[in-house]
Amino acid sequence: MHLTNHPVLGKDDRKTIQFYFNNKLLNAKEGQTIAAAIMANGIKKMGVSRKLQQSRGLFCGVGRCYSCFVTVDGLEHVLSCSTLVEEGMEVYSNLSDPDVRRGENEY
Amino acid sequence: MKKSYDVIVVGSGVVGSSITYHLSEERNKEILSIDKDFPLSGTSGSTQAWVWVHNKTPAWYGELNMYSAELYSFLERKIGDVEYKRTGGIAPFFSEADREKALRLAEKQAEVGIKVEVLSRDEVLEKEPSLSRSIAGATYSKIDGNVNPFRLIELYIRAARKNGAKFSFYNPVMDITKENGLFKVTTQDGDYFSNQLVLAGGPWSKSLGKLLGIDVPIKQVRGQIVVTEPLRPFLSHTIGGVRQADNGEVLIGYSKEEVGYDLRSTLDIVQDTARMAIDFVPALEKVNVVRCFSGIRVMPEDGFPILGGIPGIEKGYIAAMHSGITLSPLVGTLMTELLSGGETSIDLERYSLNRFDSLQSIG
Amino acid sequence: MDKSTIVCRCEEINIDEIESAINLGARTFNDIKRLTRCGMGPCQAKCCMNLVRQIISDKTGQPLHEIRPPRMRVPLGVTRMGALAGSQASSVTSVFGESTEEGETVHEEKL
Amino acid sequence: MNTDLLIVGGGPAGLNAAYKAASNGLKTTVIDRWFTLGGQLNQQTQFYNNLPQHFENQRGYQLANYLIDRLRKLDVKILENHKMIGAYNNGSIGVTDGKSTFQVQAANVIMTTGAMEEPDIFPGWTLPGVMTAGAAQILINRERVLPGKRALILGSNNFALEVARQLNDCGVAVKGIVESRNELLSQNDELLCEVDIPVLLDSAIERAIGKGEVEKVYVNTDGIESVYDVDLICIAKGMTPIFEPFEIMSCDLTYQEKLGGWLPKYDSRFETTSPSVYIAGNAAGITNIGGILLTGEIAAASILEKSNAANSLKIEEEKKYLWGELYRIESAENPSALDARLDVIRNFHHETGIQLPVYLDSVFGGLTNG
Repeated sequence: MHLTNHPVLGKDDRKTIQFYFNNKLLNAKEGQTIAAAIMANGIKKMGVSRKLQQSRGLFCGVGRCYSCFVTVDGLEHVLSCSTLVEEGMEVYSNLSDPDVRRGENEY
Repeated sequence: MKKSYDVIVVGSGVVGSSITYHLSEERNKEILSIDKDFPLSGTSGSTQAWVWVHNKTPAWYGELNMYSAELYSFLERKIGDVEYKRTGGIAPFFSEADREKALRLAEKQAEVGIKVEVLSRDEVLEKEPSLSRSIAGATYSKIDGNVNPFRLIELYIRAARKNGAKFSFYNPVMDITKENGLFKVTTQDGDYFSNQLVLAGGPWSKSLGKLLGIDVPIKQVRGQIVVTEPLRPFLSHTIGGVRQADNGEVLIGYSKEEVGYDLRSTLDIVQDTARMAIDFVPALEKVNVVRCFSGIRVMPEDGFPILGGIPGIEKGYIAAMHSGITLSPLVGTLMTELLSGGETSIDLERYSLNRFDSLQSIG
Repeated sequence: MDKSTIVCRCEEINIDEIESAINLGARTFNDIKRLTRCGMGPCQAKCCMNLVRQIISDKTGQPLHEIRPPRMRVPLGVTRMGALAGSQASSVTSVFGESTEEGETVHEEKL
Repeated sequence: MNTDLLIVGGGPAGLNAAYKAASNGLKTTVIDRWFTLGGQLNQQTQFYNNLPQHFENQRGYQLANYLIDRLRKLDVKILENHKMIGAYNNGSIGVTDGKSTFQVQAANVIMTTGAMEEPDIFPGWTLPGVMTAGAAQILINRERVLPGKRALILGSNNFALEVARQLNDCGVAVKGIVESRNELLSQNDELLCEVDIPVLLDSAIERAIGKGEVEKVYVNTDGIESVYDVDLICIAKGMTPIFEPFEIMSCDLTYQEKLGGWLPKYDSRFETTSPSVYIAGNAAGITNIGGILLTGEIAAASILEKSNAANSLKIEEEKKYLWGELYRIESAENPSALDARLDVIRNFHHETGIQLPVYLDSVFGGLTNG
């Protein structure tokens, strides 16, 4: 949910823009990150993990944990917490990691 | 832990653990392998792990590699699945001038039975469609492949342990002397004694040699490798400089630097490697690089393995080489034959430490 | 805690797998990393570094100040290959070419 | 690219250092990996009432704006969206803007890489809806997005309580602060006055479950299990210095639990073991905002001193003042961290045999006597 009236910062007067998440048109505020814009629409899951196919979303918020990968305008594995959302951007969940990993050691 | 052994193998990397395993197969010797760290913490754990034969020259050296590669499937039946895959090897070239060299290579290797084909651009692209259209051609051989070095060393050690061999890790060797005809190996954890001794210290062979008063003419050569995020399987061959691992990661590396035991990755090399990656496989431009690592490769001064008895030191042996992953099955076998007093299946004279003019006692 | 609890988010390595590596003889983060892939994913151990150090300490009794973090790798943070490469051309014309000069030994395998 | 001084990290430590250096004539470049300067200060809405004397007390984000505006008036090269990714053979730093990578050659570098939050784990901690307290704070105060409706906070340090209070004030129902010990870690419990935020001592999160995101959390309090219907868990276990860029620059590390764990060694000028590589802010040990600002300024002053860019007597006077302020603020707010910091510095000087400056006698003496 967008926090339109912040107790300290007051009203949010940023411009509203629109982007697509999994083909659905959503609202965002200019200057928001992709992760924040997705979460403002009540969605927490950004993708699934590679090996166990478990749900993943924003965790550290500062681009260090790499849990919030999404696909942006065709480019895979973009960090949604550290990339700004843009008008008309096409964002997809990170669901298509190759399932080639074994539980075993490799490099 | 027991103090006295028939054989002590110093070093538990791919060479040391293979020798320990092959010695243990006969179950007639008590064997101890000592490592200053944990296996895979050095050279054997920082490799692209090719089992690579086809353009190793001269032909007699290619032949050594070929025999060893041939042993892999046999080895897997004994120690288990080391994820050895004979993917075939492709070494691309970018100019027509190189085609002449390629044809000469194929001719030479044929003399010892290594089949090398010289492919046209279209033939290469048919085998490996992701390669750049700007290549001119490639040499190709079915014999090349790769292995999972982590599984390989783990299984050498497991199998050796099962046969009764002992291992001591995180235990640096500080001194080696001879007392009453026995080797006394002084380690951080105390003294161990043995009748026979094998130095398999990889990049540390020089300093181990010094303990025995001999010069081991090897250099330490750093290779930096760039690793991508896991990608869908799209490269099916082992390509000169580039390969895709089982888990989807692509490993790219070509660099060689003599900088001592310095494991840093430098952007000079990393960037150049990234450029090479894109030159070879243009689709790699858009993928994420997750990490780079450096390995210190062992490079005998003339490039060829040092294998056999240590001149002047009775019952002392050495095995130090580049390409330890490819050569380990054969080297383990040959060293076992040698230590057991038998004749070796391949004459090791050519690989003796004796061949270096510079060899001199520094003791 | 439940031993199946994930420690390394990237490679999805759990407590049990890390403890097994310690049982095999591993004592440092780097050794656990090689045995399990823990810390080898995109975050490069930034999240699990101290969790794993704590497990090593609990399991072996080594004090935390003696357990070093894993070796940190370049690039610091996931980077596109194209961004690393920039627009310059590679200095490598052909791996093949350098390896078959007459008389020169070939060291193709990156051991 | 060439510069006298490269500052890696445009948070409060870096911004304050850059101002000090550039206002004394050093050609200064600031790089920051984010698209805005200010670092983690941008989402701090709490009021700071104990800043160094030469700053006006204000809220965190206001201070960030002040530091940024002040710096933009000077001739400083500012590169947002630029990330240090490694180093070259010649020691210069590699920086990428996401499109290409280039070298920055600098006579001196101050790395203010800050700190990262430590995770605390429990089954289900990887589910969406479980995040660091810092991430939740970014969402409400920077992004203006509510991360959930009902929350649990895991941990009870100062930051945990700040974020719990800020979430509450933004309309999130904070159902509990879960602490494994039998008392709150923070002394600042007035933050919980006048609000309905239960404190669950002797408690641990047993597991979190949910389909695609957190829906239910099982909390064990002294052997008794309770279920919470929450959709947000904020982990506030503490912070640890970000040291990996220093490791790339071949700086030696040391361990100080009270400063957050492993961190680079540094001396009284905040120079690391790698010559001309300086450190400041939370990277030099987890501290408060006063410590972050002051260490940045001391590092910059030390570089001015070394480069003869300013009158040395004047610089010494300034450093005396800055150290006095650092001592005043840290000894009041976090004496054990100050103690550990002085240990790091003392050890470094002991190792190199270089005497501590005389003007620090009172600081180091003050500690031994106190």
